[in-house]
Formats: sequence, structure tokens, C-alpha cells
Amino acid sequence: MGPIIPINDISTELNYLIAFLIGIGFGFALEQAGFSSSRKLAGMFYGYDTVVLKVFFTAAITAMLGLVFLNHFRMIDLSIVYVNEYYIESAIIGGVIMGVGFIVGGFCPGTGICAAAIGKLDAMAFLGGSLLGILLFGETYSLWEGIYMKSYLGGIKLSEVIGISDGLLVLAIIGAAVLMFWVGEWAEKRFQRPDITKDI
Amino acid sequence: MRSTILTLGIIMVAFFALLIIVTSGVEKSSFKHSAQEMHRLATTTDYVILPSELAKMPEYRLIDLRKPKAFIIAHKDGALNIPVSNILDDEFKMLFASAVPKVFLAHDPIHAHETWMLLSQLGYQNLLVMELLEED
Amino acid sequence: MSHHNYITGTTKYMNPYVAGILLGTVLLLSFYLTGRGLGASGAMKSVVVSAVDVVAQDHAGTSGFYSKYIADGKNPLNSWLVFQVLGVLVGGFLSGALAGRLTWKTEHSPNITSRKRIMLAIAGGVLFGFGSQFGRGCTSGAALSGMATLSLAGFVTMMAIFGTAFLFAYFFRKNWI
Amino acid sequence: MNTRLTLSTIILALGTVAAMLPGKENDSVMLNERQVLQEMLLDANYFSVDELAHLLISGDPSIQLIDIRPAADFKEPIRGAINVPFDSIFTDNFAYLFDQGVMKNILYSDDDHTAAQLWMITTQLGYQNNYLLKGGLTEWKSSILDPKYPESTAPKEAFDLYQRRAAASQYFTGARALPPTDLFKPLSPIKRKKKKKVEGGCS
Repeated sequence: MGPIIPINDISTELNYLIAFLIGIGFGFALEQAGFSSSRKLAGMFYGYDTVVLKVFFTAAITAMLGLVFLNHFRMIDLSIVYVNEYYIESAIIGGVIMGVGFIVGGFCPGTGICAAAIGKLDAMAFLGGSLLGILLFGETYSLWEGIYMKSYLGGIKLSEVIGISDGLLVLAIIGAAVLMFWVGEWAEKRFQRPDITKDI
Repeated sequence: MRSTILTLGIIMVAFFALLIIVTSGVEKSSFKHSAQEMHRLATTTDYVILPSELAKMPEYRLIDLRKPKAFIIAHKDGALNIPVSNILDDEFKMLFASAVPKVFLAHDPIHAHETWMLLSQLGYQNLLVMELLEED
Repeated sequence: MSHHNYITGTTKYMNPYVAGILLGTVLLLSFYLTGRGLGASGAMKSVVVSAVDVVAQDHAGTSGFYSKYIADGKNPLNSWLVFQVLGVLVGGFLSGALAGRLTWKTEHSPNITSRKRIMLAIAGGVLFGFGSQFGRGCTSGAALSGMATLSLAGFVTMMAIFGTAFLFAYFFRKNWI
Repeated sequence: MNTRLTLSTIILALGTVAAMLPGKENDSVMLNERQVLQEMLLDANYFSVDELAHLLISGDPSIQLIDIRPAADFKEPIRGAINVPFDSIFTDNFAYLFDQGVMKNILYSDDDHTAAQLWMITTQLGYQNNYLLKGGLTEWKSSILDPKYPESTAPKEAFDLYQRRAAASQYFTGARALPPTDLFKPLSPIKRKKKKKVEGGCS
């Protein structure tokens, strides 16, 4: 019965070891997908390389389907699994700032770490910048505290908000993703840039 | 690329197979009602009957929940002895599932009410509890 | 040749869909084992918090932001995400080594210089770091893991990140194309 | 067939299956019927009125008395009891009271009827540390507050028991008895150890 560690009160050391192993898998998958290249990541927004879209949605759907099925066969207790807490304002503002940061910097923290691991200097600069950004937020936290804590809605699920079952929502997302994959491959042909794709 | 897909496929199938093996050992509950439903059922159902009401019923089955030893010493006529510890035995499933009203004799009210809750939650119906004092 | 794969001799990445399934399986495994998803910015915050704690302990103890991570004398570096991110470093390195992608280089469009690229990367990092704290997680922690658990926060953050990036893509096209 | 089409077909098929699965609540920490039966048969889950009197007199800080009678009937409770009406256990969200790992909750009502029902519900939900007072308030009043002098033919044990009960009665009703409010303890919601929501996220 999952999640195994919180239910069975497994020791912290083993928990950290598992964290490390999961991290290895995470890093390996990101690097293999090509997320260690900022131009490949940015290609998503210009249509010449939609690998981000494909990997991101395939991964999310794999995990979603897995959770729905594991829950159905009572292998995981979804009521224990962490569901991100929703604060309307801070989620949107944070997302917008991250969006600008993404197109300017070309990485997100996870991919930046992965790219830094294989020696990309721009990724290391990006990570340094991220640390600065976090420090900046920490130092100016009192200015944002009001809006950061505003409109707390708890860990709610989209399926609860719309009022449909988890499975139906997953099917809808899969439908949207299949469409996006198709558009993505079409865009890759339409906005093809052999000079860039050869380079990376 | 095809070999990569094959390898990944094997890894994933093995992973799920492992999960199924690990979790198959867990006993599944066969409760029909959730805790909330049981709460509603318990607050809305009056399942306690008096001996006078029992006399008016055309058909019923008395079930004595005490230990066999106490049952042998003294028991009501026609009562069937099912100790609380044996209440989930397979041989009684047919009896509980039948439409005949089943009347638990509450020599020990706590166990009688608990038995009623347990069996009701498993979806059995027509369960009643008759409160008795030990002297009766 | 900077790109030389020691195994296959090519520079090909994994098929994105296969890589996605691999990533999704890792994510699912994380949920199954620990009940939580993946993340990256949380570990970086731990680094920042512990650095602030070393440099200015009083300041860290009184700040509303830092104090919750160092309360009761706990070490912010002693966290699940920090170990997970160490794993990401190792995993990324392993994959890069296997595929022959280990090189010191700065990737940028021919239209801009390396120096400009580094400056932009720092600027983007500052924004991303700031935003990840504001939004309670980055693309992996909030968007990917959030979406996998169907959480509303995950979808909203994902839409905000990618929507904004698409909107601003036009203004930064010179850096990438 | 290329990878996209293969993948699309597979995930659409799986998604359709997922959409058809009945949406049900997962109950992994809940007990199944056999485990509930085991708990029912465990004597340790029941307190007699004499044991309760002993615990109260010795001032055991780990017990929490919960009176589950309707709020309108909440009069003359056992000292220190708080009122959680049985009807409102789900509506008013008292779960934190029943689902915790520190205090021993002793449930009682007028008799065994509703208290046993509540105990069954909490037990089945997998909540721990809930106990049942045998005989309820009726038994408490007749045995502890107003003990009967045993007949002269009764065995010696009955007299010993009467002695103890008379002393307890003196303690709970006598002039030295403290006003009931003094023993009210502030309740802090304590999460049960086992089913702790995972802390996560990337923030």
C-alpha cells in the first residue's frame, strides 16, 4: 500500500537515499529528453522544436494515469499524497514571473540543474541567478506576504472544481494532449529550422 | 529506438507487476457502506425491539451472541448461538443474507450494537437487537 | 566534434515521447514511494536559507520567510528535495556522459554573444527564482507534479508559465533563433 | 506507425478506461471487517466505570472524556467531559478529536447504544485511541455516584468494591469536589502519526 514511506514510518536516512535515487532517474530522464539544451527548450515557443510540450505532457499523463489506476486498485492512498496548495493570486503572479524568466533565461530550475551537470555555462549562470532571485524574494518577503498568503483554497483538485470524476478529467487532458502533440509535430515541420536543430 | 521502447516497456511492466504482487497480500475490506453512510443509518434506524414487539412478529430468527458455555447453561428457545468472534464465518453468510428478521439477543448491549453496525455495514438487512437483562 | 556519443556515435536525444514516459514513471514512482512529486526550486531555497543563516543568523531568525525553515535549529539542507536535486545532478551527468554530451559550452543564438547570453541567463534566473517562490514551486514542483495530482494550483501555474512565455516569445526571438 | 500515433492510441485507450472507473474513495488506512471484529473482541478497548473513576481520581492527564449526547441533553456530565453530539460528528468536523495519537478518548452516552455506534465508526475509519465506557452515564450514576450497599450475604469482594465506590462517590459529589470547569483542558488538534498528509511541493 502506497505511499510507502509515510505510511510505514520509514527512517529519514532511507527516505533521503530514495530521494537521491529518484533524483537520478529524474535527471537522467530530463537529460535524455534534451532538456539540458536551452535552445531546444526555447524551441517550444518558436515552434521549431516542441520537445518540451511532448515530454511534459507525456510525463504528466503517465503519472496521472498511473495515480488513477493505482488508486483504483487500492495501491496508493491519494488522500495522503501531497496536492499542491492553491493560492489564486500567488499562483498566477508567480507563474507569470516564471514565464518571463523562462523565455529570458531559457531554463527552469530542474532543467538548469541538469544542464549544469553536463557543463553548460549558461545553465550555471541561470542557477546563480535563481539563487539571487530567491534571496531577493526572501529579503522583500514582508512586501509580498499579504498577497502571498491571500485567497487560500487548500489543496483542491481541478476535478473537484469542475465537478467531474478524476478519470474523466484525465481523459479530457489526454484528448487535449493528443491534439497538442499533433499540432506540435505540424509546427515542427512548418517552422523547421535545420540550422538550429542540427546545431543542438 | 525500437529497442529503447522495448526495454522501457519491459521495465514498466515489471514495475507494475511488482506493485501488484506487493499489494495483493493486503486484505481488502468488503464493507458496502462508508463511515458517513453508517452514521446516517445509525442515527435514522431504530433497530431495537422489545420482547412484546417480538411476540407480534410472524417470523424471526433469534441469535444469541454469548460464548457457547453461557449459551449451554441457559438460552431462549429456538435461539441460535453465534459467538461474536464467529460472526463473520462463512457458514452464517446465508443466514444473514436471508430476508428473515434476525434478532440479536443483547445480553451484552455493547457487543449487540457493534454486531449490528458491523453486519449492517457489510450490507445485510433486517437486523434487529433485543435488549435483555442477564436474568431474563 | 563537440557532440560525440561514445555509444552510438550520434548526437540523438531519446525519443521525446519515450523520455516523457520515463519521466512520468519516475514521477509516479516518487508519488508511490514518498507521496510527493518532484521538485527543484525548493532545494535551491534551502541553499539560500542556509547561506543567509550562516551570514546573518539574527536576520534569518526574525524574517518571516527564512525563519520557518530554520525553526527549532533544523538544518534547511537536510531536506528531501536537496537530496533529490543531488540525484538530478548525478543523473544528468550520467546521461550526458553516456550520450557524449559532456562539454563546457555556452549555448546561444549566433545573433548574440556568449556574454549577452550569460547576462540573460542570470536575469532569467533571477526572475525564475523569484517567481518560483511566489508561485510555491517551479515547473517541476508546481506545474508537472501539480498536474499529475490534478491539483488546480498545478494547472493554473502551468498555464501562467507557458502562456506568458508564449506571449513574450516574440520580443526575445533574437536570443533563440 | 510512428511513436506519436502509438502513444496517442495507448493513452486514449487507457484514459477511456480511467474515465469509466467508478470514482471511489480510497480507504487504505481504514480497517476491514475482520480487523474491526478483532478490535471489538479486545477487552482493552472498553473501560468500566470503576476503571474510569480510578483514572479520574488519580488525575491521569491522558484521558479525554467525550459525551456524545445531543447538546440539549448535555447536563451533569462526568467531570471534565466535553460534548460532541453524535449527530454532528461529520458535519461539525470533529475528526481531529477522534483522529489523534495522544489522548485516550473515552466515549459515553446515556447507555451503550449510540456510544457503541460511534466507537464502531471511529474504529472502522482507522482512528486510534478511542475507548468505550461500559454502561454509559446510567451505569456511572448508579455504580459510582450512588453505590448501593451490598446485601449482608454478599461476598467480601462486593464490600471492598462498595468501599471504593463510596469513596469515589464522595470524591465526585462531595463538598471537596472541584467545580467541573476546572478540569477542562484546552484541546489542541493533534494529527495522528500514521495518516499524516505528506508535506511536499517545491516552494
